[in-house]
Order: sequence, then C-alpha cells, then structure tokens
Amino acid sequence: MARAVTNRRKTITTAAAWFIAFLIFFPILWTVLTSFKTEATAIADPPVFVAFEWTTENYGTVMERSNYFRHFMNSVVISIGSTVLGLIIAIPAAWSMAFVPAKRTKDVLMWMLSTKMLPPVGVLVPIYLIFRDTGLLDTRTGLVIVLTLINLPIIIWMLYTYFKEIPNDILEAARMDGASLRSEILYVLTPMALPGIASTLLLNIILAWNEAFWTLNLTAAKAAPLTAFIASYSSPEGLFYAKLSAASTMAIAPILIMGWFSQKQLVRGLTFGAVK
Amino acid sequence: MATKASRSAARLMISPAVLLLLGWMIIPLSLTLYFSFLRYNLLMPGMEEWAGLANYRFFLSDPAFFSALWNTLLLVGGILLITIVGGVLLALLIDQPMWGQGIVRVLVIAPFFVMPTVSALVWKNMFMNPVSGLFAHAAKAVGLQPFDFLAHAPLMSIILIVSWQWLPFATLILLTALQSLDSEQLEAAEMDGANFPNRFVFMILPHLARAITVVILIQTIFLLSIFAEILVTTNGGPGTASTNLTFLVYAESLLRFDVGTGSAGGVVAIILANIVAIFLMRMIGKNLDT
Amino acid sequence: ETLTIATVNNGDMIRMQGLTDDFTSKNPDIEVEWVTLEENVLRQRVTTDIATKGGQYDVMTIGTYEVPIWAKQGWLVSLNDLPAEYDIDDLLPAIRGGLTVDGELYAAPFYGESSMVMYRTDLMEAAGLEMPEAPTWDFIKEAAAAMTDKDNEIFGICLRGKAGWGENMAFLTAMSNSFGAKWFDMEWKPQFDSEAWANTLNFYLDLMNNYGPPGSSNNGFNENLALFQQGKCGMWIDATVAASFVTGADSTVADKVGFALAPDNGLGKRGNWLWAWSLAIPAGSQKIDAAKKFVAWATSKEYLELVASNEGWANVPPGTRTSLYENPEYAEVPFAKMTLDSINSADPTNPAVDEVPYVGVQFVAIPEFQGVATAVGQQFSAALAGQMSAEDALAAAQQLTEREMMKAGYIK
Amino acid sequence: MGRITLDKVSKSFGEVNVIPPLDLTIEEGEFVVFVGPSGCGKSTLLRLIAGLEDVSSGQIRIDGNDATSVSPAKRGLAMVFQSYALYPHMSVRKNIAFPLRMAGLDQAEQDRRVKAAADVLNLTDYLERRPGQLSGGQRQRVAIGRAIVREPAAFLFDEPLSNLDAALRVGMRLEISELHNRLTTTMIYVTHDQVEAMTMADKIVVLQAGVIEQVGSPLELYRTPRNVFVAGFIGSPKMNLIDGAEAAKHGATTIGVRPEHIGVSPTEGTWKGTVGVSEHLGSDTFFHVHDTGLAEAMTVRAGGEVNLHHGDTVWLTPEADKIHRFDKDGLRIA
Amino acid sequence: MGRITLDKVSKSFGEVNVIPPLDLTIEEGEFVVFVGPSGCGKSTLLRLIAGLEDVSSGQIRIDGNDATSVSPAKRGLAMVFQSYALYPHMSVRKNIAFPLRMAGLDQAEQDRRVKAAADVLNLTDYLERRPGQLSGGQRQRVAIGRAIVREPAAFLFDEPLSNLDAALRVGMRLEISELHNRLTTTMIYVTHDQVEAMTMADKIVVLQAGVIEQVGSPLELYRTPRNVFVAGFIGSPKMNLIDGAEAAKHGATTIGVRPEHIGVSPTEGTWKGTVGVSEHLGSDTFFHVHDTGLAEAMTVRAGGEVNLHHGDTVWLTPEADKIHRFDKDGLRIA
Ligand SMILES: Nc1ncnc2c1ncn2[C@@H]1O[C@H](COP(=O)(O)OP(=O)(O)OP(=O)(O)O)[C@@H](O)[C@H]1O
Ligand SMILES: Nc1ncnc2c1ncn2[C@@H]1O[C@H](COP(=O)(O)OP(=O)(O)OP(=O)(O)O)[C@@H](O)[C@H]1O
Ligand SMILES: [Mg+2]
Ligand SMILES: [Mg+2]
Repeated sequence: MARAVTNRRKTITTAAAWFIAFLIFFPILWTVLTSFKTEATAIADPPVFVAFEWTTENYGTVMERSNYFRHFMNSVVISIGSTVLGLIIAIPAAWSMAFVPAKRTKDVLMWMLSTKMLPPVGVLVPIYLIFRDTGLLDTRTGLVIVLTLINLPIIIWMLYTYFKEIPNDILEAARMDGASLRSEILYVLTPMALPGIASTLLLNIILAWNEAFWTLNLTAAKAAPLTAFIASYSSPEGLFYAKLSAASTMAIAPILIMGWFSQKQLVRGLTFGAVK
Repeated sequence: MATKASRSAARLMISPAVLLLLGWMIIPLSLTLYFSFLRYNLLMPGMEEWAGLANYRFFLSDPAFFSALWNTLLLVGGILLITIVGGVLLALLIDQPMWGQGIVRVLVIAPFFVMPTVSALVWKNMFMNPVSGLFAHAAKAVGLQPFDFLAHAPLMSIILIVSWQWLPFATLILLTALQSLDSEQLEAAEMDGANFPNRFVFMILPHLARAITVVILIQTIFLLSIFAEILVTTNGGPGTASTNLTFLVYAESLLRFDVGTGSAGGVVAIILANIVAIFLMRMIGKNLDT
Repeated sequence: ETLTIATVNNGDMIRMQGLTDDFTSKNPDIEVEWVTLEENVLRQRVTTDIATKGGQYDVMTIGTYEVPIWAKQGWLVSLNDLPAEYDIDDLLPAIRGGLTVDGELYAAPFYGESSMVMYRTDLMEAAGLEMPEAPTWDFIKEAAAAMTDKDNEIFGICLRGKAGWGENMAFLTAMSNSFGAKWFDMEWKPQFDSEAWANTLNFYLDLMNNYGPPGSSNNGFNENLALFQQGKCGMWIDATVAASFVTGADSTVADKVGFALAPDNGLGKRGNWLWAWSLAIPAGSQKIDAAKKFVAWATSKEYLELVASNEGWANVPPGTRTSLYENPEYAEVPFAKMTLDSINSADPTNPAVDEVPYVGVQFVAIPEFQGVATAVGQQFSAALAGQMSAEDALAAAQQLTEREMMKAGYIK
Repeated sequence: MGRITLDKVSKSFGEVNVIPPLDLTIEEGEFVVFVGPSGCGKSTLLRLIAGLEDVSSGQIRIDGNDATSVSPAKRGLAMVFQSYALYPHMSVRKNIAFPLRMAGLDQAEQDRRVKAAADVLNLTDYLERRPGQLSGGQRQRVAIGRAIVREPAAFLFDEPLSNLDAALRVGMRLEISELHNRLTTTMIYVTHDQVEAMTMADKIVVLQAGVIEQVGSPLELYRTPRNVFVAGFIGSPKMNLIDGAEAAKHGATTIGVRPEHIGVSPTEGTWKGTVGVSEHLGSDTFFHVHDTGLAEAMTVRAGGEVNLHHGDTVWLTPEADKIHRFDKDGLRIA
Repeated sequence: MGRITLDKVSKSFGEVNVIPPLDLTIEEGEFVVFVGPSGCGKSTLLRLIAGLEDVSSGQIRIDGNDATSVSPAKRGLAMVFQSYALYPHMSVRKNIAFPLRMAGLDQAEQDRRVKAAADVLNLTDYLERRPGQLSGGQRQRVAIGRAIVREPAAFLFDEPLSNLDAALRVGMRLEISELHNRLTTTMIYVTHDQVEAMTMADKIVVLQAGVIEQVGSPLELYRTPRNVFVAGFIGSPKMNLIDGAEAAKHGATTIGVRPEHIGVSPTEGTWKGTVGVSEHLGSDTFFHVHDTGLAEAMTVRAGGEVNLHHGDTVWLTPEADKIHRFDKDGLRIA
C-alpha cells in the first residue's frame, strides 16, 4: 500500500543499489574474469577488465592437475548427505520442541546451539583418533557424520522456528482425523513446513559445502571435497593468479549457481524466528 | 495441548538429536580434557606422562594468549559491527522500490556462497597484494603509495574479508525482518509527525532488534572459530597481530604438535566460548521470548 | 592396489603427477591417488597422520627435517632394499647423508636444493657492477642499492619475509650461520640475545626496508618467485630449484638471469641451506611393496630422463644424483653447476661457525623446532612489517624459545 | 450413537485448576452449545471430550464405553476448529478425504463419500482448489466437510464462526442448523456469542470459571435464568440489573429487566432518566438512559420510529411480569 | 476546524481506476461513516484524505486550505488504523506521547496531555504496559488515545472495531460515540458493518465501486433508500426484495419490504409460505419463510413469544406504507 514513488526517486535508489551491489559482487566477478586471462594479463598494470584475449587454458591446466569431478562429487554427496541426514534427525526433534514444549525446551535448544561454539581445533586430535579407530578416515560416511553433527543445532533451530509458526490446530485436526504420529508428521507437518525445510536444506548445504576444517583434516584423497581441491592452490609456484581464479571459480560455481536459483527460497526462509 | 501419550512421544523423538549431540560434545571433550593434563607431543609418542596443570600454566602464560584473546574480541566485534550496520543500511536500500531488485539481490547475496578459503585467497592475492593487487593498482593510478594491508593492518584486513562474506547473511535476515514491519505502523508514525530519521530510530530499529540479536547469535557462533581466513592470509601474523584463540590453539596442537598444550588451549577456548554463549543466550532468550 | 600419495604443490611434483601414466603403464596393477597440498597444510596433515598411525597415505613427501626425527620414532620404512638398478650410491652424498639414519636410508630424494643468489644480469650491468661468483653480504647490499628503482617498481632485493620455519626462518637461520650466529649453545641455551643475531636481523631489516618490495612480510618462496618472474626483483636469494622457473616459460626475464653462490661474511660459512623434498613410506602402510615401486620410479635415473625427454633438461628435478651432473647435456643448463656447488658447500652436521649440539643448516633437527621457529618467525616478520623493533623481536624470540626449551626439558 | 457422559471430569494445568469436577450428559442427537465468557474453560472442556487433553480426574463415556484414555483418533468424534485448521497444501478434495485416507478406505469409497459431502455443502465446484483460494465461508464448509465424511458419533465445534464477518456469520449459522436438522448427529458447539447460542442450541450449557451455571433450552435460559450471571449473560442487549432500594421494593437483592421489556415515554412512567447515546438501527432504537438512580445506564429498546434525543428526559416503565428477582447469593427467587 | 472538502478527487492504481472523480463535503464536527462492500474504495478514500496516498486528480481542502500536496503529518488529522498500529516496543504512555514527542513538546506538557487522554479513555492503570499485554479493547483505546492527544482537526478511523469480538464491539461503539459527543471534532469512520454505520453516524456515505450511491442520515437511508443497492445494504436483517408479478402489482420492477414490516399469522394474510429455520433470540424471533413464490426465502421478524415450527404454514402481510418501490434501473420511485 506504499504510496506511489516518483520515478526520480526510484532512479536514484536504483542507481545506488546497483552500484553497491556491483561493488559487493565485484571480487567474484573479477575472479571469474581473471580465470579467462593468461597469467601475464592477469597481473597487467593497469588491469584490463574485458578487453583481453579470452582463454580457457587455465581451466584445462586445473582439470589436468586434479580430479575436479571427484572432488565435486564428494562435495555434493557430503553436503547433501549430511543435510538430509540432519533433517531426518532434526524433524522429530523440532516437532517435539515446537508442539510439546516443556519447561526445559528453550534451555535444550540453547544448549544445542552452544555445542556449535566448541572450537573444532580443540577437539581435532581426539576426533582423528576416534575416526582412525573406526575406519572413518577419508570416507564420505565419516564426513557426513561429522558435518551432520556440526550442523544439527542450526537445522533444529531453523526447523523449530518454522514449526512454531504452524498452528497447533492443524496437527490436532490431523490427530482427530485419525492420523498416527507418523502420518501427522509425514502428511501434514512436513508438507506444510516445506518452504522452511527447503531453506534449511539450502542453507545447510551451503554451510556444509564451505566447511573447510573437518573436510580438510579428515580426508586424504578418496573423500576429499572441493575445499581440499582449492587447498592445493593456496600457494602454488610462479604466476598463478589466472590458475587460482580458475580453480576458485570451479570451486564456488556449483554452490553459487544453486544459491542463485534457489535464492527466493533461501531468503524467504532465512529468518530463524527473527521476524515476528 | 499435550496428552501423556504425546509427551512421551516427544521425549522419544527428541532423544536421537540430544544423544548424538551429547556424544559429540562429551566424548571428544573428555578426551581433550584428559589430554590437557598430559605431557603429550605427537612427535614423541610413548612419552606421555601426567603433567598436572603444567599445560594450562604454559598456555595461559604465553604472551600470545592475551593478544589472541583481544584479537578474537576485536575480530568478532568488528565483523558484527560492520555486518550489522552495513546490513541494516543495505536492507533499507534494497527494500526500496527499484528496477531490477531481483538482480540486485542476487548480486548482494553472492559472497555468502563463497568458500572462506577461496575468498581469503582471492582477497589476499588479487586485491590486497601491495604489488600486483587491484587495490595497489588503484592506489598507484591516483598517485598514492600502495597500502600493504596484510602487513600493516592485518586484523582489519581479515575483518574486512570476513565481513564481506557475512554481510549478505545479515542483510538477508534484516531484510526479511524489515519487510515484516507492519506498514500501518510506519504510516501511523508518519501521521504522528515522525520524519524518516525519527521513524528509523523509533520504529525500524526497535523492530529489527530481534533480527539483530539473531544475526549476532548466529554470526558469533561462526566467527568465534574463524580459522581458514587467517591461515590463508596472514598465518596469524605479523607477530601475533592477527592470531585469534582458535588459531593459537591450532598453532599449539598442529604446528608444534603439542597436543597437551593444544588441548589445554582448547579447554580454555571452550570455557571462554561458553561464557560468550551464556551471555548471548541470556540476551537472545530475552529477546526471543517476547 | 591404490597408492595414496601426499605431495607438496611444487612445480616439480605437479609435473610428476602429469607423468603418472608412465608409472601405471609399467605397473598396471597399481593405481595412484594424489593429494596435493600447500606445504604447511601438507606437513600438518602428514604429521598428524603418521603420529596417530592414521594410515591414510602410502607415500609421503617430507623434507630433510622430518626424516631423521621420524626415522628415530620408527615411523618410516627403510629403503635400503631398493633394487640394484636404483643405484643408491649415485645419490649426492650431502643429500643422502641427510636422509640416512644409522646407516639406513629412510627417504628417497625427489629433488635436492640449496640456496643461491639469482640476479638480473641486465640490471647489474646497468648499475655498472659485476656479480662475483661468491659475493659477500656487503656487496649484495651495494648491488641492491644500485639496482633499486622504486618508481619503476624495481626492487633491489627480494627475500623471504613470511613467517614460518620453512619460510623466513629457513632463510634467516641460514643467513645467521654466515654471520656467526647460532640457535643454541652447547647447553641448549637459546642465543637470540647474541650480537651475531642482532647483526643478522638488523642487516636483513635494513636491506629489506630500503631495497625490498612492499608487503615483503607476507612474501614466501612463491610470492617472491612471482615478483622475480614479473621482473620486479634485482636479486633474489632463495632455493636453487627456483632457477628453472625464473629461466622458464612463465618468466618475463628468463634470458636475463645470472646465478651466484649465497653470500658470506668472511667467517667461513655461507648463507645457504640444504634441503631435499623426499619420498618416504610410513611404517603403517599396507602397501609397502607397491609404494616402494613408486618411490623407486619417481626418484630414478629413468624418471630424470623421462622428464628431460618431455620437458627438456632444464626442468629435470635437480640436486639428487651425481650422474645427472656428470651428464654433458645437463651441464648445458645454466644453473647446473651453481646448484651443485651450493649443495656441496652446505654442511648439515656442522652448520654454524661455532660448535653446536644440533644438526641441520636452516633448521635444528629436534621435534620442537617447527613450533619454536614458526613463533620466532612471526616475531621477525612483525619486525619486518614495522610493528616492532629488531631488539624487541629478538628479545621476544629469546624469551619464547627459552620457554619452549624449558617446557621440553632441554634446559632446566 | 453419540451419547456423551462426563463423570466428575476435572482438569488442571499444573497448579491452575481450570475445571473443577463436573458432570454433564449430552444426549444422542442433541445440539448442545457451551457458552461463557472468555477463559471460562469452554475450549478446554471440548478438548477433553475430543481427547486432545488428558483429564486430570474423572471419566468420559461415549455411548456408554469408557473413552477416558482412548486416543483422539479412536473416539469417533470429529472436530471443527476456530481457525478451520485446513491443510493448506492439499486441495479441498484431499482435505475432505484425509480422514478417510487415514482410515485406510479404498479410493472409490473415498471419492464417493467426498462427493456426497461436497454435494451437501455446495462445494462441488471447488474441489480442486486449495484452501488459500477460498473465501472464509467456503473454508468453513470444507472444515465441516472434513468432519462429516467420517460419519462421526458427534461433531465438536470450537467457535467455528468467529473468524467470519457479520453477514457471513448469519448465513453459516443457518447452514449449520440445517445440517443438524438433516444429519441429526450429536453436536457440541462452543461459542461466546450468545446470539449464536440462542439461535442454534437445543440445550445451552452456561459456564463460568469452569463451573456449569445453568443447563437448559435457550428460551428457558432467557425466561428463567437461574442466577444473576446467566441473566446478564443471555439476551442482547444485556438485561438491566438493579440493586438497592428499588430491588428491595420487590423483595430481592437484585432485580433485572430486559431492555425489550421496558416501555419508554416522554411524559410518564415508573423511572425517570435522561437520554444518553441513542442507537438507531432503523428497525429498532436503543436508548441508553442515565441518571435514573438505579444503575449507571439503563438500556431500553424502542421501535424504529421513536424520536428522542440526547439530553431529553424520559420515563421508563418495566413490564411487571417480566421482572426477574435474585437473592443475595445471586440465585433466582421463583 | 475540521471542514473537509473533496473536489473531483479521483484515484487510480496504475491502470485500475479505483475512485472516479468524486465530490464530497464533510462539515465541521460531523460524524461521517463510509460504508460499502469490501473493495469498494473506502480505505482508499480515507487514505487520500489522510495524505497516505496521492490523489490522481482533484483537490482536497481542509478548512478551506488546499491540502492536496501537504504531507500527512502536516494536515493536522489523526488516524486510527484497523490493526491499531501501536508501537509494540513502547509502553502505552510512550505510544500516546509519541506524536507529542515528535511535535517537540516539552516533557511536562506531554505528561499532562497523556494523563488527560488516559483519564478520558480509562487507561490510567495501564500506562506502563506494553501493547502486547493489553486486551483488544484496551489496545483500541490506546490507538484512540494516540489520536486524541494531537488535538487534530479531524479523526479518521479505518474499521477500528473489526478485530474485536461482538460484545466488545458494542461497548467500543458506544465509547466512540460518546467521545464524539464530548469532543465534537469531525470524525470520518470507515466500516463495512452497517449496524455500526447506523448507530454512530450523523451522515452515512454509501460507496460502491468508488462511486457514492447515497449520502444522508441513517434514518434517511433506512426510510428512503435511493436505490436497490442502498436498500439492500442498509438494515439488518436485509430487506426482502421481490421482483416479477408481485412487484408489477405495485407498479415497480422491484419492491422491498423489511423483515420488521411484515406481519405473520398462522391463519390469514397476503402471502402464504412454509416456515424454514427459525431463530429465537428471546426478545425476537426471525423466521425464514420458504415457498412463497416471491423470493427464495423471506425473512420475517416477530416477537419473542411467537411460536411457529419448522414446516408450519404461515401467512405474511406487509405493512402497506412500508413497501419500497424501485424502477428498472433500481432507482426509487417516490
Ligand atoms: N495449556 C494451558 N496451560 C495453562 N493454562 C491453560 C492452558 N490452556 C488453557 N489454559 C487456561 O485455562 C483457562 C480456560 O481456557 P479455555 O481456552 O478453555 O477458555 P475458553 O473458554 O475457550 O476461552 P475463549 O473464549 O477465549 O476461547 C484459561 O484461563 C486459560 O488461560
Ligand atoms: N496499492 C494498491 N495497488 C493496486 N490496487 C489497490 C491498491 N490499494 C487498493 N487497491 C484496490 O483498490 C480497491 C479499493 O481498495 P480499498 O482498500 O480502498 O477497499 P475497501 O473498501 O477498504 O475494502 P475493505 O472493506 O476490504 O477494507 C480494491 O479493489 C483494491 O484491490
Ligand atoms: Mg476457546
Ligand atoms: Mg479497507
């Protein structure tokens, strides 16, 4: 019901917003542009923006050097796997907290969140030893387990806030209609909370995709995701801006594209109960 | 609601999550605690012996400890400040009617998807490098001496990089909160004679309080353990100018392979993190309940 | 069988990855998985793994520093039984010595290196100077001053400044040897309060502040290499392996590079180090035989020839085999002789002017070293960044080294 | 089918005793309305019957069988919620079919019953829509449809019309009444709108603070309220209640006269007062008369054509046989 | 103070023409109610007056001054929103004081005025509470309080009671009427509840699709609706509208008789029909009579004591002088 906005004002806001958005986006754009340059053009002074000879040779070099596809698949499996597993554990938990609140519910939730504050470096050695003894080192399973545990609190919290917005009445109606607990969650709660679940899924895929400590320290070759792929570029020899850019672009492109496509979902769901 | 049947069902359904997290917390934690009382260097296996509080004494007396503590606070505080102030302003801007709002949003959200390692590498090499970085080129183009970010303002540079990554997150949450502000409330304030700055101070900011708390909570959780960005850009230096607690613990346990001291550091970090946690939870609890 | 091989992301190693097919075609039953990581990350990963017996890797790339320490722990598989055609005796004695503990070879050198001066012949000429084969530090300073032209972004000298025991401390430790300094006296007492160290650090800071590039406190080997390749450095004192890169295709100054021995101060020691990136097999590996085959292949004479035939002699991994330096074709390579001379002039068992209780040129072969040296490196890096004075940096270094040595029980 | 008996049923939430032990019998086929002020425990009572809350003590019998610890799904009751509680992600058809699906009926039977319900409720054209695309009244009907298909022993309604606007409320009220006439299933209906209670109920249960104040037919309650609370609660506008001397004259502590039982005249009558706000509805006019010395304001209903203005003096005359008398405990004096 | 004139004011949202050019004068001190079906433009018109929307053309004058492009804050009007639009993070006191604070009044003056407003509205005990801790009626009063303190030239109300329950609505209705009597400030009140319109207004403006159908006092509209739309819209229950032969007998296309103007008898009368649902309110009974051959159902109001049952045959007799006649364009035939 906002008042009609004058075109002049709209033009000014548009210009300002586009300018700032461009600034924020620029590092990524620059990386992508650089990935198509030769090493010499990449460091040229003054820098060239688009008027250079585009080449894809950097991508070739990078592909040749490491098995991008395997890293990529590992990233996909690990991030999706851990998120889905997390959801499976979190949905019942969030149901309990949202619909059968007890005095302790809030404390339990806060305690769960506080487990996320443990500095991972502090517990790397114990975890490494446990993983060694259980044969989980360098396995996707191992990483899925760790990332599930790491992201579980956030997943539970997000779901909890979405579930709380679902009127209790509807679940009770289902109960009156003869639905068992399982049907209630499966046929009523989950579909209703779908937008929330979707954005939880997305956010946690992103977090898992970008997790760089455990994925790097608990894998060697077989299960190493893209974070490990990029780690081999952190300081290569000689001129490397273009190759670094190519590798970076390849590491972030999948998640960036996914993020863009699901942007609406993600934004809509990103509230953490902050909006009321 | 709540019948006996549903309460027991609830207990059953929450238990997997609780048990898992409890295990995830207690098992490594107790091992860490145990190690922290040992003289335990990875490079000298078989020489573990009880060390009492020696590891703690050693870690806490490290001159780097206090600067790490201070750096951690600066880092978290600085990033929170930038992302929240920037996020509020950006959210206000994006919320205005404009052409191509969708695209603007897509551009603004992008840094959030970038891996910390990648963003640190890109910023360090392609922007902040004092010889061939873009900032250096820009400085030279306007006749200034290039500024050596990572050597002369290491902490500030890291704050900048991490803020860039988290700004979208803050902006998005604040934007959704902003959009939930009842437009009638703003109109009422307008009728009551409040101009824009007044509306911002008296209506918008209080309305955003809750969202801001959430941003603080979530970001703090992640920011307390910033690591990759430091490792890639400055390695904690120069000196200990950009060493935070996490990095210090890392240095102890994985550079020196002194697991004993590292574990003691880990325990200290966990205690400090929990102090922050309790403080935050209090704040959040208050703000989220209403 | 699949071998998991941890390597550092150096050019030579990456080249080896590209040549894997040669190995797998000769050994069809073996597959190879590469884990390529940046040096520090690699070191941390493999050390954690081997110390906890994680068993994730079958072949590890480690350096001269780790080999004696790890071998003493019994973590490595002895390589004395490599097949005869491998010709162990062909390995350069200095390099081989560093990888041998109690008569057993525990790692096969992939490439060996020392450090030396690389300089721009054109700039030297323009400055009217001539680089002697064995320069002194004073000459280096004079030349740096003469070559520096900051307006055109030419910096007289590029040196490592990035904190790390394998980065600035490798250089500074080697340099300090030539200034008569040392890490510890015979009682394991740290020596950063000595005048020799003060001279070393002050000279270094003076050189870098006046003639070095901006941001040098973050420059390691790779950053300096990039600078040199861009033509921004007049001189660069660093690893001998860099020679093939600065004269290689990526370099804008490939045909204008000259080489000299690392500088000295007339005290009998040069400021050069000795290092070999080597392949070792962790004792916990399940695939020792296959791993040995791989190690033998990668460090063999045939591998050198393979590289030579593919990429030319200049790109062969240097510094490991006597036969390479006897090869007339390799002698054509401009830096071949200088590399060999540099390697031969380093003496790990007797690194300093004075007598010391430790071995290692640019390191001290005790487990605590990497931690201490990295912390010290941070202090020196801070001094280079201008955040603290040389005195403060040395005092801090002295204090923290004492703390660490006390904790480790070397001194009471 | 549909006889519900509550036997000493009580409910407390922690310390708070919301419903003290209470007996109530609902006969088969009856339309029973629970009324009472907000917070008096109407919803709680309904939810106890539905099984959505456990009773703290007592027994609930449905058709003679003890249902106290039977799960909601098994009690054979259907409930219509105030918020409708439709499943927003399902089409109307799926919403209505949901209880049948849960009961495991086959598809053909489900379709048959949904169709029958949709016919009854005029929903046939909307079966493929989502609840979000329906108007308030249509949603209400879907909620009823979902209840009907189960052929329950009784329907429970919790303020089903309170979210509708006035005009629609009237219409839906009629529809529910007609439905009851047709199905003759027991219905228990919660509301705090006494017009709804009056027009729909066979039997009204008036609750206050969890206690039953009176049970009876609408006209019984209107004509012979058992106590002051019921007298004030039933009837719109509210009965005028008068204490003090005027009440004593009639031998009571309190007397009550309904607005429609007071005559008004500009010239003569029993009580004198001044006209305050007058509300002209066209058909009727309600005068609020002040300064009578009886109560703060007396409400009087007059015809649409009576012309009196703010500040006019008027005389009021109660119809003698329509005066209700209450003793000091508030109980009716017969 | 408070004369508002709209001169050929129109409003379109993009292509959609919501309000065609329209003239309207609101006199000082009048209580004007805008009624009309949902979406007819009531809120839009109010917001144009408030300045929260720009007019597309035309002029708005307040007390003779052109206010068309004056900002909302400067027009000296106060608005009470349907959602109350209270500031949730401020106490009641701060809410009410907000406009004064914005106007830069000193603290003492603010306190004085807040106290005065709180007294008038019975809010004194709640001044320190947050809006979230208040009941619906109290919130409504706070919103009014915030409007009062500004001493505006006119009050604008946009369906201020629609979020309250029936009983409260009646109470608040009276309070607002009394407030108007006391302050005698111009009030413009939007509602779609015609009981509110009838009881509160000095002047009702009936809108349909942005067009003014009739302006007049409540009783004018009740007695002489200008057209079929107004006839059907004003009065509750709705007027019975009859087309066809029966209307032709009266020389009209449509005739209308209000439920309260029809006599009912079990034995004789003009129209014969069958009783459907009957709604007993105690004071009155509404019968829905079917099968009259005139309209689907005729609504008839009878006294509380009339006893007729579902299915009974009845005779209806309209009061001859209360029959409204409309021509084929729906306009009243005088
Ligand atoms: N889960 C609960 N925990 C504690 N108290 C409750 C709970 N549910 C209801 N109550 C209390 O029980 C009392 C009765 O509530 P109930 O909802 O039955 O009232 P109601 O008559 O339906 O009111 P309304 O007309 O407002 O719907 C209220 O005082 C309420 O505060
Ligand atoms: N900002 C807008 N943009 C486009 N159309 C609008 C806008 N605001 C209102 N309308 C349209 O204008 C018409 C009148 O709306 P308005 O809100 O004034 O109706 P109303 O009479 O207040 O209805 P209600 O009784 O439902 O509040 C509606 O058809 C509505 O859809
Ligand atoms: Mg209720
Ligand atoms: Mg409206």
